Amino acid sequence: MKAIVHVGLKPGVLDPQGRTIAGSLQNLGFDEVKGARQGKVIELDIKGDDVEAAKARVTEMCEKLLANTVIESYRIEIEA
Amino acid sequence: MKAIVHVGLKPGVLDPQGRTIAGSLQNLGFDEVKGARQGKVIELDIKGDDVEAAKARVTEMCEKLLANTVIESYRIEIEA
Amino acid sequence: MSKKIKITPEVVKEHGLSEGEYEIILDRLGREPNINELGIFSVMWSEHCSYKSSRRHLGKFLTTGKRVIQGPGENAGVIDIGDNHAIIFKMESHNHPSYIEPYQGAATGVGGIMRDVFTMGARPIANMNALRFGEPSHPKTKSLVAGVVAGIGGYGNCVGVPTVGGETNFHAGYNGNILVNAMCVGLADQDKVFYSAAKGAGNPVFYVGSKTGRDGIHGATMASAEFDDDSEEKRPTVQVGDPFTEKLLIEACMELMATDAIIGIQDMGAAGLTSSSVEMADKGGVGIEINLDKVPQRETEMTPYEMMLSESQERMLMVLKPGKEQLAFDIFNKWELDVAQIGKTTDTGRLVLKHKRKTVCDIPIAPLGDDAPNLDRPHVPTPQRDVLAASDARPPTDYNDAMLKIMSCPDVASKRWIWEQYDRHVMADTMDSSQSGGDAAIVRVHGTNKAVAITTDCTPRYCYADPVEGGRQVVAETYRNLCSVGAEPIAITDCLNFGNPERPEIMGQFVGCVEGMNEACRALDYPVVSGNVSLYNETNGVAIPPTPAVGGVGLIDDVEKHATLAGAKAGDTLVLIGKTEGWLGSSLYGREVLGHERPDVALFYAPPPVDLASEKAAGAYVRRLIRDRRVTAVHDCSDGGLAVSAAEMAFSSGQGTSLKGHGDVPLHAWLFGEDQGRYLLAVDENSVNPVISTAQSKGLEARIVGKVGGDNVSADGAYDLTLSKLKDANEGWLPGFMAETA
Amino acid sequence: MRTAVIVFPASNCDRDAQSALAKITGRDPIMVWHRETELPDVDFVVIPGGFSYGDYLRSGAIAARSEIISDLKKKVEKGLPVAGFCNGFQVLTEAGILPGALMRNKSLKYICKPQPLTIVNSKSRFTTGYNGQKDVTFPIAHHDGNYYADKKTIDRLEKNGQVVFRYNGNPNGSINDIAGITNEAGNVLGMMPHPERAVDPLHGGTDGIELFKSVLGAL
Ligand SMILES: Nc1ncnc2c1ncn2[C@@H]1O[C@H](COP(=O)(O)OP(=O)(O)O)[C@@H](O)[C@H]1O
Ligand SMILES: [Mg+2]
Repeated sequence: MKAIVHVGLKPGVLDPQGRTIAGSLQNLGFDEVKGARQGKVIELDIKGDDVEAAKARVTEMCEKLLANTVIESYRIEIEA
Repeated sequence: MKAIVHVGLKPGVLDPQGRTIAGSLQNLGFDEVKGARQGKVIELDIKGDDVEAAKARVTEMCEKLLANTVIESYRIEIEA
Repeated sequence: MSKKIKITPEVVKEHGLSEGEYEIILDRLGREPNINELGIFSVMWSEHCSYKSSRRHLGKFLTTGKRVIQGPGENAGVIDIGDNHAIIFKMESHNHPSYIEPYQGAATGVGGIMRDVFTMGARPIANMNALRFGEPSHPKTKSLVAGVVAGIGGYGNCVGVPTVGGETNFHAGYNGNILVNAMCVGLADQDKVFYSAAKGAGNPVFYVGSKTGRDGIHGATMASAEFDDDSEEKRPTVQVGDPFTEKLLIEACMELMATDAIIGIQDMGAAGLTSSSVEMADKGGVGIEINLDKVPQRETEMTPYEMMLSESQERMLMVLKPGKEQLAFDIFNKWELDVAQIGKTTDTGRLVLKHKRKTVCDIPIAPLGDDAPNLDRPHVPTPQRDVLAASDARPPTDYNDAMLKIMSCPDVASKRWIWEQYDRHVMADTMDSSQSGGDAAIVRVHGTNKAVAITTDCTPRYCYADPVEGGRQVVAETYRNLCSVGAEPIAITDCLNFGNPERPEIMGQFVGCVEGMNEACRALDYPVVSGNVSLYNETNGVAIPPTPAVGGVGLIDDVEKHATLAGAKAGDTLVLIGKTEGWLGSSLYGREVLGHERPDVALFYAPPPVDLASEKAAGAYVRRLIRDRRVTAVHDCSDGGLAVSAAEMAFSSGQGTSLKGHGDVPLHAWLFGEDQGRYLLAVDENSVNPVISTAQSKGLEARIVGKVGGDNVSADGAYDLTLSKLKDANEGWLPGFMAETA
Repeated sequence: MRTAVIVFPASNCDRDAQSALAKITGRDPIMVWHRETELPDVDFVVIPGGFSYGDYLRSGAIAARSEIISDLKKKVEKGLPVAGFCNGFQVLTEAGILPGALMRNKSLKYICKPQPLTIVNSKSRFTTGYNGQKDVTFPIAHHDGNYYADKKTIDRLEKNGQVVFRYNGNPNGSINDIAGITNEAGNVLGMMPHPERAVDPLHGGTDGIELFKSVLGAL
């Protein structure tokens, strides 16, 4: 099974990377860019085939390690 | 409009971050984890509403800046 | 938000204001404050901004001296190092944020202290960090270490300022409340030092740097309130640091400072726009009017309350000379930073805020400072501890084991794992850093032959056992560390970390430490020029050990003439300056080998006394020896005594050391006793006699205690270990700990 | 001898490079701000280390897209000697002037220490001055120094003698312990270690001096 975890900064948290990327795209002539945010995706290969169980476990992984819940939020997708 | 750019390492390129994440998860007792890969997502706010045009421009952004095609591949989603 | 919130007693209480304090506000305003005004009073009168528990005690410090240009009261202290050069420095805590989010908490701590320094016109040239973590076995310790260290490196490395040294302790007393103290040292021209006073009415007020978001609102009050287990759940928004913007801000400010445009400048630290605008106006004796619609904002719909209390990072406030507006716009635009003229100074003495064409705050500025509470909190002294006679402390059953244990205990073990994550060399002037295990870092004044030496120290277990003696010792140890590298000690900064001052025994620790520190400063002619107080460092009623961290700065006139530990050569004689009685009370030997601090034992003895007069004489003598190139290596004796000192000299020089000659002092006490005021010197054979006789002629004790050379670290009749085995034990602990899986 | 250092926002080893070049040539290098469109007429260009644009997105990525780099590319083709240290190496790979990429260190940690290196190619125009000396120590200080290129590229680099420096004790996971490479023509050097921090006995040693003397002397 594959679990895809999307981790992004919570709304309102400063995203210096996103801001710098947007600025750089504008400098390169992409004037249509109004803003950018950067997040990460972690793709996990997981043994087993119980989607619900996997979801619960991956949630635990997010809380324990994958996301820094003080400033980040996460979203999990499971691909069976 | 929103463009979501997924950037990941090409297959075959060693991913030190992914490997460490998998190792740490296993150490934390998540034995079901067989492997992990880390990629990034860049979300762009874009002026205009022509999806096709946007796709072409965002592709150009990827080639010019957002991805390093020596090691990375990318995928673009446009949300109108 | 502004009008609708009713100011109930609950709202007042939530803002951390007492009934009495609120009465004063009502009196000074002659009416009820609105929520913005209440918020402003609340942060200005918080412990963090007003120093209400500590102010009267700090006022006793020696703060002047022949090299002091600016003492406490500005963003950082300024000292004169000659040739129109000034060194500007300060230390500050970021304890609570680092416990909640170690990476960002530590990173923004580094960013904040650098702003305090460059806001005064100094280019930061060195950073230091003093860290205290819980015991290694505590489940949070490892991730806190990893996060804090990565955060300090992540910020400092990116800005391109070398992190040249620091200290790291582990103790159960910090399990629920780690300490992250960061120090920054900057270099300026004396005629280009900038202050925060906003003198003169009608001058433009400029905002530069990052946009304002809703970051860390109430951060200042958070840093002033005790933790409970809930704080982790509440998860106040921690700020994210942006070192890239900080770097641009430094360069842009330096560029503007090279012109004559600036009247006053201040970074926006705790309590952001509020404290910066109020302090600048207050110092300048003017009023200030701000149009909040002009404040660059990252979020939509921000209220005046949020804008005034936001602690978004990487922002500065400045008052310019009229007519210089365009110049400022041009420079900050060039560096792609946000810049806005948000208001002007006035002659009303009031802080007036406009938002969407309405006046949302109109209060007199003077009471914010003048009427800030200045408490005389009850304090009781720490009870005197018994003195532990050397003969009452047992020798180790096995000296080799004892030595290995001490050299690998968390406080003594090498911190390489930490400092290898810091860029120590950027800017081309680091002459010595953590890398050599030296007593103080040495950073050259760019383009000259002069250098500054920098150290941070504190021995919390001494301060716990006896705050006054501990306070003396902290200052004396920094003095000694500076002398050890050949620097003339000039001045200190401090970061006073304590528990809840509302408890008389904690307040007693604070008062005691300050008293001891002050005594040492006066005796050593070594003033305090800046500092920071961090109180309420406790969790569930358990306070941290009293931790008055001190950062000392000294001057080396000729950088060719400095000493390190590394210079010891085979065949050198080891000479010990200072008197050895074998003081084992509050020693590492007591803690690590005899288990004194174990909860079931809980024995606390008086710490070693500091003789300030001989401290001064010994320091002067050692400096002279270094200047005259009479010594090849110098190391002071601190934690773990002579044995640890000699071992560390061996590690750094790659030469074995052997100790011998304990005389009347019991062997174990001679080796591990922590008598103060001592220096271990490696001296070329031909210089031994003059070095000893001159010392004696100055009334200093000086004895031959051993030799340099060979492959072993040994002490006659005690331990004998190969250098490599001992070094592995010393180097191995931290990486081993960090690699262990949970 | 005229030299230049290209400065990007947060190129923070610009002063390191400036001091080293001034010391070796006896003349201050020209500091070129990234917004300039043309390089001055100089004999040697250094792209310094640091964290251009905060290392945001990827180290060196944003700097590599600046106009001054377009001009640099043209002059590189004409044979201008260029060296990129640390972030400068990252910029050169991101700009496609040198092959491969620099990824996060295998330990995921930033690492700063004196690093022993082996000079693999003593005949490059950056190493002739070492007169066959093989071992040198330069400071390293980086987070993203893990050199990667596909197998074909690596084979080609090795075959052409483009691998100039190898780590003696791999600190970051680089393929084949590669620490520094040149382009095919040999006029562009990229390396993670900092020779510019090894030109002063009181600072980081003096092993870097010959590197500068080699490239400047060959002119
Ligand atoms: N957090 C840290 N950051 C940088 N260097 C550190 C840190 N902790 C310890 N060190 C370095 O390790 C060495 C030994 O530290 P310490 O035992 O506290 O020295 P001393 O007792 O002589 O002041 C010093 O060179 C110091 O700078
Ligand atoms: Mg010391």
